[in-house]
Amino acid sequence: MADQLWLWAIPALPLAGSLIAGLLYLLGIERRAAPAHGAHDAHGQHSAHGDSAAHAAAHAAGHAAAHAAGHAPSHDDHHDHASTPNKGSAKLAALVACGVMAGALALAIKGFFALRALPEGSERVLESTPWHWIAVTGFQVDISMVLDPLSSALCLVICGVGFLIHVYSTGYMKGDPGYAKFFAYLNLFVFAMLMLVLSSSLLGLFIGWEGVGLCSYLLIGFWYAKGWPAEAAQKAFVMNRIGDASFLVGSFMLVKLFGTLDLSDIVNSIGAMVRSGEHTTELMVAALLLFGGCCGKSAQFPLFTWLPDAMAGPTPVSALIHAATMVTAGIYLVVRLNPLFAASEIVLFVIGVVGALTALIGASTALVQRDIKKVLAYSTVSQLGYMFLALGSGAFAAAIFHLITHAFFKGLLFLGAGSVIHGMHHEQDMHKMGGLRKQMPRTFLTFLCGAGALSGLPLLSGFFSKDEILAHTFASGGAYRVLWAVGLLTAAITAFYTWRMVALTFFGEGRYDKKHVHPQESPAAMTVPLMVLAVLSVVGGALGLPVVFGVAHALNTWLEPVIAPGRDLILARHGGEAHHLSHAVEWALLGLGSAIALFFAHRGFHAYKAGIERDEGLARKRPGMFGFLGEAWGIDNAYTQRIVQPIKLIAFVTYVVIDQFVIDGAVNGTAALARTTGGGLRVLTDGRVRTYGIWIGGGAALVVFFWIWS
Amino acid sequence: MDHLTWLTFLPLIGAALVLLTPSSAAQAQRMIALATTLAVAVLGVMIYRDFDSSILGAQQVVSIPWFEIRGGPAIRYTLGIDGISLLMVALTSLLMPIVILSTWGHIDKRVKEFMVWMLVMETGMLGVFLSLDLVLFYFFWEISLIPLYFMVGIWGGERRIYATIKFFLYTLAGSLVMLVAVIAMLYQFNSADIPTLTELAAALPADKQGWLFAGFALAFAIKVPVMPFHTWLADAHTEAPTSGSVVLAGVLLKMGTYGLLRFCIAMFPAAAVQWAPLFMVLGAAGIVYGAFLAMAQNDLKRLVACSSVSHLGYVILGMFALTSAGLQGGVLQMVSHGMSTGMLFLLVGMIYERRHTRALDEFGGIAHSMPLFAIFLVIAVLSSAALPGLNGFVGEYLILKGAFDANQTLAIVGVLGVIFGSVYLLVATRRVLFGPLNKRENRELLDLNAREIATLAPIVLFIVWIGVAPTPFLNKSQGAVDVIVRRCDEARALKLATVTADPADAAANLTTPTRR
Amino acid sequence: MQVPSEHLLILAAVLFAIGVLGFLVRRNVIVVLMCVELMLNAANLTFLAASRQHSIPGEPNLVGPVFAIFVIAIAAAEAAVGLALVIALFRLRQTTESDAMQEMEG
Amino acid sequence: MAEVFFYALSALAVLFALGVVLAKSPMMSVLNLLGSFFCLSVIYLLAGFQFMAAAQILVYAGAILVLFLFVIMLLNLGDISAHSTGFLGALRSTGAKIGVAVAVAIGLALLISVNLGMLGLKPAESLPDGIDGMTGIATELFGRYALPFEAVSVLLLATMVAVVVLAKRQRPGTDARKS
Repeated sequence: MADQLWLWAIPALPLAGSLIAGLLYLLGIERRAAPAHGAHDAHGQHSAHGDSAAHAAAHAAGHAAAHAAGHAPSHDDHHDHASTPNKGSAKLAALVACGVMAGALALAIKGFFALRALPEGSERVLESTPWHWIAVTGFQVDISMVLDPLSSALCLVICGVGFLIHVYSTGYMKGDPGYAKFFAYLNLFVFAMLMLVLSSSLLGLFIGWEGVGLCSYLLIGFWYAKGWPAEAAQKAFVMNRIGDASFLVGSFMLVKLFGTLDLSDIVNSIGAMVRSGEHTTELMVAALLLFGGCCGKSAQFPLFTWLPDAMAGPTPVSALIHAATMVTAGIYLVVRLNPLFAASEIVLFVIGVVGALTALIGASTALVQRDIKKVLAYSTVSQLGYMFLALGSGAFAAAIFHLITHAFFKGLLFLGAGSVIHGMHHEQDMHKMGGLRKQMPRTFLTFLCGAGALSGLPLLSGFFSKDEILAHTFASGGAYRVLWAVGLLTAAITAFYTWRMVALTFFGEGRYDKKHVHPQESPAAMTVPLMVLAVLSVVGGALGLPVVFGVAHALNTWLEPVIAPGRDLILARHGGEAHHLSHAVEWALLGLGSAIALFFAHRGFHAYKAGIERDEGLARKRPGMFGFLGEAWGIDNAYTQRIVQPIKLIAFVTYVVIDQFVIDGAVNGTAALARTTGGGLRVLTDGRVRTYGIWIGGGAALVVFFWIWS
Repeated sequence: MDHLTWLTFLPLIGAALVLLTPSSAAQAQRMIALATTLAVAVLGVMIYRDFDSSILGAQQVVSIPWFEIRGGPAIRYTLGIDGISLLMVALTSLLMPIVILSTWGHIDKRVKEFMVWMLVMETGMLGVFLSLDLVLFYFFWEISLIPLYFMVGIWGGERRIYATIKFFLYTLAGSLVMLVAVIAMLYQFNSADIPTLTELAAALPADKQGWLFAGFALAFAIKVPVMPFHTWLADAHTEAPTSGSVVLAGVLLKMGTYGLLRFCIAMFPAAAVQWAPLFMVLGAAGIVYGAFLAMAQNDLKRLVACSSVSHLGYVILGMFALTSAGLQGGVLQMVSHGMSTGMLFLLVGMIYERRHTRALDEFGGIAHSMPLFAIFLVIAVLSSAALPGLNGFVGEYLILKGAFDANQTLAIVGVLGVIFGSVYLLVATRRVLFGPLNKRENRELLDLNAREIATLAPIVLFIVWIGVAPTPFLNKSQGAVDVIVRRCDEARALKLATVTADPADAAANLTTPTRR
Repeated sequence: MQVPSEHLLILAAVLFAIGVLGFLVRRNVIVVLMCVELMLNAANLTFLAASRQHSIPGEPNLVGPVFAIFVIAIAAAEAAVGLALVIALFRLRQTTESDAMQEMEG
Repeated sequence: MAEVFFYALSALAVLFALGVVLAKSPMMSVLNLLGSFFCLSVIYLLAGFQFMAAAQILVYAGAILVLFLFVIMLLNLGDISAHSTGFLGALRSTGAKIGVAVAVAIGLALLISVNLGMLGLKPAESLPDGIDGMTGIATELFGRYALPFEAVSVLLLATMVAVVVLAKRQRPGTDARKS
């Protein structure tokens, strides 16, 4: 395994791009700096002698700029493209950002072919020179970039979809005052995501893990001036942190068990540990703790509530971070450490249950949303649940398959929604859309492809990946059959809400204010990425055609070296027998899936083709249920009431009662005691010199007498 | 003269120069102080460069007879540097020019006195970290206490007198207890040389170490401050001028943790092993408690002060885990905390100079009028919240990892602090920077000027540097920490041996913590 | 002179006691200062007596006289400062009574 | 002969000292103090301290007492006026009575300690007559005690400055506390 230094270039390119774009942003902003000398308005004497005229001028200019700035916050949402043209530096930043993405994509492709060039069956791994990050006696963290089939696949997705979204953003963000900043963040995100998938060490992975969280924070809060995006960003970060805390404890357990955080070392030594029968509980706890981290990052029950709020960010961000890449980090982690999770049946089942439950909650909530991005957000939660369902049933390759197809079609749907929102002057409420297929034909057609894939219409990419998951779950038997039924129900709901969304957005009468809103097709920078993604959404299923089709499952074969350890553990537990479904059953499942998808897609489309009456009727007839579903089963409110409020109360009590009253009370009480004693003794010191003299003299006499006496 | 003596007393020379200037020449006084601290920084960097990590004990030692106590030991002027003090000295000497530069903005009365106190304080702090003689150490320890008293008392905020007296009495109480312990040490062992004392004291049985340990520990615990003794900190920070807060958080508090490490743990390993659970509990409690306090604050500066309590809880938790990772993490966290909290105080000061308020609800949307300020604040907050890749993470991870090996429950409590830490920091950030810019005063805020950028940029450099490549820093202190860990392991083995009376067990215990 | 040193010391003790008496009883600050001088003189006498005790013929012990010289010098300084204070006090209060200075009451 | 002189001078010195304390007028106190110092000076001479005797006259009588006199004259306190409370007048307060008791106690304590023979003094016959030759004093002062000597000189300088600052009359229109 030769040193492949160039692997470092894959994450380094976006990082460099981010730094350059950030620098360009800093150069581009109109700053009103305080006078360099002395303190500011508090004491004018500094500026008074010397540059008072200049100071006054600066102040006046400050006023003018302040007015401009005062408008800006309310402005950037409905920005007028013509009135705020991007500066040259901002355009350059966008160019740099897209350029480094193209470079990273090229390197990812190079890496893919370099891996393919290695003989099949051997360990297909490329590793770079390590970076000795942390080293203390007894504990060392070396990080190198490792390209193996799994990370290569994800690299391609990240760089590919990432590149498309960068291009799309050049159109979508046009005219925004933070144009260059946006690209700096976006590039930084790609850097962190690549660190996450390429890192050889769990702690290196954690750099990326928290790094993507940070970028998510920054990008959700990109339009911070509106207030709620900043709150959503904060919520996302904190909920991720809850998961990360669990992740950290898991990593401590792994260090304790294996003495290292190197991922491949851990994977290689789990098998022996499981066979020896030692540390079974510790392994299980470590796996569950890491899964806790995944719940935060991948928005699984009970930590999923940040993701819908995260839609406050710009739409390309939702597409890239909150659909295609970051939220799938949890799936990546589980597959990366698959033997750890596969070592315990309980862990797998917990993952499966959480996945299925999340899928159901997400899908059912998406049913009644009015905001197009919220529909897609809950849909993402639900689809991520599917992926965890796959992991829970031991179908690691299927999870990655769905991850990839989902990246295509959900990225496409988000970008399409973004195109709609862009064309509708930042209207997101589907009740105020309708009939847009005529005005936005390209967006409409590509959106259809994405919707078809999401709802699992036969032969589109989502159909195959979802079907594979359901088939695996079915095949696992036992309690997994219940999970399979939940998955099937979710598939039905998914088809329904997807086509409800399509119908509400593109069909029926236009329900918007036609005098002021003139929907129009988006520029090419936005529609071309849509088309590319549409093609991928349609044909992406070719990566993993079912066995019954008689062709090899390309992705399975490719990922074989990575997923073999975990699969072998599961097989060993079942006495070496894999759950094989007969061809007949497989065909039946495929047929069932197609039928359900088609039927419910039809129902959803027809119910809403005409308009929004059905929503209104439902809200009137079943307000309780409508509200329950609309608020994601009331989980978010429960958190606010049961967790956030009590913590605020505890903090207040800690400060006022314990700190101020008890501890400081004791301190001040001591002081008061001293003061009282002193007050009593002050009679002795009347301020007369003679009195003090008497004290001194008397004391001296006493000392001498004592000396004589002894 | 040798480097260490120059380093320690150069600030005093600067102070004398400042004293020679006329009172009205404020700018000259500032420049002299800045030049002095810069010279000290250069000297500090030279000493850092010359440091040989392969030597375990003190190096570059200078020792001159000072005076003798009849019937007691000879007191010598002994300075020396080892890996732990090296990092502290580097932190001090690099932070001081920044602090001086920051005073341009908020010290405009009695500049001369302020600069003199600052420089005297630098001598005191450097002396504390460099002394290898117990009496000299105590001398510098008290020297460094006085300047802050005046800084808060003269240049402080509204309740400065209350804060000053509280601060002074608290630390003085601790110092006096320590004095008793110092005197006891001098007569018990008839030596004032710290390395000698370390050897002698470590050989005492656990019960005899206990009282001496307690005497030192109380003084240092107040200085750190460990949880129940923390109330002076918030008041002192709130009332102190910005530069005072930066020095207090950046360096002075580290004297407490440094003392705990150098005296309590290294000198009395048996007592440390015995009392470690208590201190770990206090550390973990401090983490969560400080975080809750910070959540309840509306005053931005007080919030940062409370976060200090939380962060120093990590240091205590890690150090008293008595493992290599925990101790190394603790040492690095001392440096990191100096950087990140120092930077937060600087930023709070900058915005206070502009708005003359620190109440969180007075702000909002400032990122729009002060974009550069926003960037720096976010960096400082992320560093404080221990984002991987920035300095705070390395220390915190090592601390928690070390603590996890020693006590899983407390480590998990410490991890909870990671969550709470992000809550109060992000909430404060949001309330200051984000949201609508709906106050007129905030709209007219001016962004950072070149001088302010110059004060912040070096800190950012180190925040990233330590975060990305901590190993060179860790290597410096590794030798000194290894010695301490070995002592503690021996003490633990001895304790086990006496409890179980089975030497085989003890030997097994001795080998486990050093396993890779 | 064949006087035993005890007698010198007794003289010093008596003078000192008289100084203390004046110091504790008199209110006039100037007189109080004079009484301090008296006490210092008594102390000087003690120093000299001690010096005399520790000398043997041909080998004088000079520590006593040297310290007495220091005492005289410092006494001069003390008197100067004390009197300056008296002047300042007199300007402020038009009196030299020590009871006029009672602001330092605890 | 010398012994008789000594005892006579001792008695005189004590009387003069009492005079300092008892005199109502500060002027009389100064003059009594002068007498006491003269007596002591001669006693020094008798005990073998020629240099100290000279210093006593020159510095104490010559410099310090003149300073006292000067101040008394300057403040015009020479006459017996309301400015001064005499010994008996002061004795009326309880504090002063306690003061007398304390002074007596101190005196007794000192006398007892001398008379108990705790000091173990050598008999007078073996003591030298001349002790503080100029050469010896100079050697000591500029040799072993050079540093304290310099410190005293600094002290005197500081005293000079302090006295000037304290006794300086404020120019009208300036506030002492702000300068």
